[in-house]
Amino acid sequence: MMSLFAVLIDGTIYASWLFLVAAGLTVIYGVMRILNMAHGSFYAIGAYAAASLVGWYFNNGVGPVWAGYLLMLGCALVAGLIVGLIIERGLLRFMYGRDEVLMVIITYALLLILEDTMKMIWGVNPYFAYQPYAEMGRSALAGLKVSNYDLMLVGISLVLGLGLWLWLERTHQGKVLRAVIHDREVAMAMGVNVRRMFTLVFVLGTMLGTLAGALTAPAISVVPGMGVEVIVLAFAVVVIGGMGSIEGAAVGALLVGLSRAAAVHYAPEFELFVIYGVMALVLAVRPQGLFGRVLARKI
Amino acid sequence: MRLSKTELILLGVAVLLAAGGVIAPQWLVFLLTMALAKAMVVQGVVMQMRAGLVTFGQGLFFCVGGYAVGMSGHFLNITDLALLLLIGVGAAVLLAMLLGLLMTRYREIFFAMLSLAFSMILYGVLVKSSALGSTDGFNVKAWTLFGWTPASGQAPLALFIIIVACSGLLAVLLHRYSRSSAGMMCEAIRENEVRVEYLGQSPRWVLYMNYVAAAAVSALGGGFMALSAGHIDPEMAYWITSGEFVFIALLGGTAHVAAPFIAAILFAVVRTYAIELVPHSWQMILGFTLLAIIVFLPKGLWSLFTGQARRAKA
Amino acid sequence: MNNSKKSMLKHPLAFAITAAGLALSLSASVQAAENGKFRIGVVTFLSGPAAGPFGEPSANAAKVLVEGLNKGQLPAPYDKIGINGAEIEVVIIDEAGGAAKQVEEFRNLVQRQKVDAVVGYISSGDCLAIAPVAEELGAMTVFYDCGTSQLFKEDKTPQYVFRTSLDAAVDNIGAARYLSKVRPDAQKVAGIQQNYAWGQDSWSDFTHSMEQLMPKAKVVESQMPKVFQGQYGAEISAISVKRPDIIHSSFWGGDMEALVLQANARGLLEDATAVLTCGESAIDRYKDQAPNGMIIGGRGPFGAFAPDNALNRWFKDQYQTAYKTAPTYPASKMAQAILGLKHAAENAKVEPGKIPAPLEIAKAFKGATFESVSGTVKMARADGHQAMQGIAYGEYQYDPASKKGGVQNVIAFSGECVTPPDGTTALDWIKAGFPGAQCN
Amino acid sequence: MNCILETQGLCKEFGAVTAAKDVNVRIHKGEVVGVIGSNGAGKTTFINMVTGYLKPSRGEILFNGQSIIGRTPRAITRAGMARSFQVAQLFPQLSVLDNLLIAVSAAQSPFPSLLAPMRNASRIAQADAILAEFDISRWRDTQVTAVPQGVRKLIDIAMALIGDPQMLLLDEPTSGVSAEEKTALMDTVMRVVAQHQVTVLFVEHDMDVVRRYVSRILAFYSGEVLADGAPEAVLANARVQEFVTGGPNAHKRAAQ
Repeated sequence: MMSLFAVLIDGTIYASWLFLVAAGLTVIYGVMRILNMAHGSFYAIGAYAAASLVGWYFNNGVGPVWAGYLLMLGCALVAGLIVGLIIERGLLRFMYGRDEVLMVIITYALLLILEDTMKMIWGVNPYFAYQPYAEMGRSALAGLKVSNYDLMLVGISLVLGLGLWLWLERTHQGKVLRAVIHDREVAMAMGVNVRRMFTLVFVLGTMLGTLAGALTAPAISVVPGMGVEVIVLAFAVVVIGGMGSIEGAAVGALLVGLSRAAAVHYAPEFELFVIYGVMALVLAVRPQGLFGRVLARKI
Repeated sequence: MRLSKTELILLGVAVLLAAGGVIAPQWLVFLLTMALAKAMVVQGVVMQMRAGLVTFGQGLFFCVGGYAVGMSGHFLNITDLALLLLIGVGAAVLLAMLLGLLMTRYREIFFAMLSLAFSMILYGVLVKSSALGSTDGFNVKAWTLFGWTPASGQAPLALFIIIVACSGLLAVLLHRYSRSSAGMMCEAIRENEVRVEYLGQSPRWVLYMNYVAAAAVSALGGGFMALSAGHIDPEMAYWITSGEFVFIALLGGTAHVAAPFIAAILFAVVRTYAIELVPHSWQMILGFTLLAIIVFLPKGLWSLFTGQARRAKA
Repeated sequence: MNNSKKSMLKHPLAFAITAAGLALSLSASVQAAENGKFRIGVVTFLSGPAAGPFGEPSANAAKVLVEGLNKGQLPAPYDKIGINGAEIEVVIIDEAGGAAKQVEEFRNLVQRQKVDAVVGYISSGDCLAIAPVAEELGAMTVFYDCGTSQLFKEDKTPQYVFRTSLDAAVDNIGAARYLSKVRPDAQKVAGIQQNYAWGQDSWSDFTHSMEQLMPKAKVVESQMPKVFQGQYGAEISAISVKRPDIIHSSFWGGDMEALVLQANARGLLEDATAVLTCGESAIDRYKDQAPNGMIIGGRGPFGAFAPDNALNRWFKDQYQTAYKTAPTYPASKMAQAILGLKHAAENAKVEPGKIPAPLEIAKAFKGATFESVSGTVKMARADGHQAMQGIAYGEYQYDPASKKGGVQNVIAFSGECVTPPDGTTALDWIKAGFPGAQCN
Repeated sequence: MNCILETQGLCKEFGAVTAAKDVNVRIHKGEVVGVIGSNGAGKTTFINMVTGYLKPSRGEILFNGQSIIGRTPRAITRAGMARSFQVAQLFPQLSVLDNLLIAVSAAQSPFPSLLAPMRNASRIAQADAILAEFDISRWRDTQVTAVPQGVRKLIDIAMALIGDPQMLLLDEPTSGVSAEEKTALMDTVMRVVAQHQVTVLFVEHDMDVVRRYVSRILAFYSGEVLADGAPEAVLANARVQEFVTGGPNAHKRAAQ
């Protein structure tokens, strides 16, 4: 009973983290049809930016604790804004209209470049910025000790997911975006500035990636290569949910999170396969993912 | 069998290369052996690229080929090179025949992702197998050929000559394949799958054959890699390894059967010097090279030779 | 399309061959000059997650040490300039990319760069793959960190391959012995390991040792998350609900630091004592995020466990000056490997200033006893090719005033106490109840 | 029995939209049937169902007396029913000759050879022959992307004809072609088709074109067959004039 409860809690926490990581990936794919391999690097950049700045802030006792949290979020968003703009304006906009798979390879090249760029900026030594994680303390939920920071992640993830969904479904800009998703040519003909939409969405996706990294940074040690580890996981979540779908990413994250937690508690030896197993299973039954749409070709 | 001019040139190059191996320094012989083994896997990637499918999981068959060779030596005490390679290819073909039933249902990004998933599942299984050394892998036993055991120190050169011979033969076969009905049908599927269906041809059947053939070729590369490096580990199935194969495939382009070989050799040379000269940022160099190729030489290095780059721009 | 293009089109292969030939001749022409220096190829992780905790300290140690050696600044018996009077030149290579690539790079080092010796390798897979190649090429090779027990089981009659680091089984035998002294009444043991060869072997060695040394303790939970996962929420819960007294982990690098942070924040490390076999490598970074009393090891008498001798003082001092931080165990181990090499080369009985041949170095290295930053090292196992040293464990202690972490309650076990004798595998030796072990 | 294609109660719904409603059609051997109807009337859906691209919601399709429901397009093609497309479906990066050679090869065997070259003398002769028939031999070695729209439509039809089908469905053979070229193009198509003795059903918007070649007209409106019969009778039908042709002279007014 206890472990079933623990599975639910652990699964939810892990799922909310997965959703944070996958949200940016799925937003970018949904609108721009770019499966961004460099998304993991955005995550790492966010983590590095937060860890180095927050670490400096607390180690030198610069200011109050709450400001440290703001600093953490702020620097992630700024890093995302800068990186997203540079990449979209400086590289991707020259590539639009190319084959989807070629775009994957372009972002793979980006990944290689960003990995070494990060190494140049931050070196290979681990960064530690545990204060935001440690400061929040812990709660006991039915005898299970849970970090408050992790619970906060669940909240942030919910708010972000809901916000994204509302933005897409309820605002004018969201409607325009959906028009772009539905039919790029028609949207363009209707006077939508698709290029500007692309810039907006790419920067937003990048910022989601860096935000996920920044929020994770306090709980881990930020090391080179962390982005590469994350990207395949995020892919799996997005593919399971249906590429380009926010609801899909949320459901995919929950599915993966809960199955993984269940495996950890009941059958640790299968933990390594759970994610790919779920992915292969979902794809075999629903090739387009749980919330993916099938686009029949007109002839 | 009558050979065309291109095929004669391909075989001629192979003979020259093998002869060159005798006078070349040993490290270069080894580097070329590894590059040719990789080139075979890249051939598998290119075969599928010609059909419009990009695989981020060709490492799967590379790994299966390598492990089948290693395990046959380790557990069955088979040392004969030809038999080992045959087992490796056979294992990959069996697996591909099974997976192909599922894989041929998918296109584009879904194919890429699913191929990646299968490759990562194998990686996971191998990491779990402590009998196979988990992530450490295990050493592959020394090989013999039809009863002949190469003397100590001779094995690398002998293996080089064998792999060059196999590459030459493979190049001729793949050259023929690319011009055969099946090969052209792959291009037709890439261009317009619906039309192929309406010509009375099953695209899935063509892709299935192509998938299995590509797996066989890649497994051969994996087998050679195991024999030349003398060691195998699950890294062979890791997605980064597969990404490297896609990289080399793009570097060479799909226009000619020789392109992957040249690209693989070039890649090996560039990388070994990049690692030596800029050990901290060789990945970045690879990344920029890849971008430059996509932007300036979308059809790969081969277009430099044929002038297609300019035609593509005009 | 003009004519010249058309003629190119006709013979693309000819051009391809020319280009390939050009590339090859270029690469062949670049050869290392024989410059009378003692060239050492140093291979360690410069990229990837192992670079920070292991690779960089190791590479830094090599640089500091070689600089000191070339200036003849080291205390005796290493006060001779360079190696045997010849200046040392270092070629550093990234260990990332898998064993097959490392075999290729190793051949490049030996045959193209003409190094006189190779010192390196953290990954056990790399060591296993390199050993037969080193023997085949007759290249003097010193493994400085990898811990696989398989190494000299595969390479049965080693000639050119030496290992100055300890078998990983030693870490876990040592950990069990330490526990049996400081926590003899512990009942419930849990483990969390990275799911790959290192973690799997460590856990097997540890649990079998515990069966022998603390038969009353029972394993209540074993977790094997993916390496570099970073998030251990579910694993920590799964261990928590079993309420263990001891948590053993062979985690290293960022994974270990993340585990300590997360487990500590969730109170797990207050209820149970963690035993981290690689814990020393982050001793400067835990600060107050690790509980006092957490048991840490340094994979031998290295880093914080290194003895206070002249050599170690010099090394710590130089390292601290150059890199503003104390050397952790990977750094000490790199220094030990290079010192061992120097010792052997200078005892190979060739004229001063001359570089001895690999076979001569190997003969002198075999069974040698040399001084190192970690005290005296005996090449006493695997027919004189494997170092035997003791191991030490201690409890982490944070000093809030100086904001520095240290170790307390250090207990050292002699090499004879924790090292299996030749001719038996570590696991068999453990299962047999450590026959012939001489403990202090 | 000379009925080659028969549909019985064919229905197709896409969600709430009805694209075919109780379509009953009998086509006889040797007929040239024109299908007319405004956009969205269900003409292409009809062809897509008959050729196996879409599965009907209900109903039966008989080809030469045999049900072909649930068969794949390739099986139906192999059974002898070929089609062309509204937008020419070619292999754009390949040459015109290679496009046709692929069609020849596909027609010969469902299991393409792995090593024998596709370009052999007999296949090339066959491809050249059909190119000559359509009078487009001069485009033989050009890449499809460089070929004008009208020629592409002809290649599209040529590829369908290469397998010697018994029946040919042409989906708007003149769409995308300028008004002046339409007649010339249709003349060519119908001349070749006549030589091959194929039953033809074609979808067309231009009533002049339809009137000129067909022996019978099917008029579709909102998924239903509004009228079926001799051209004059169908075009004179009041409902056809109201819903399809938009009055007796509508097409002429539109042209002006």
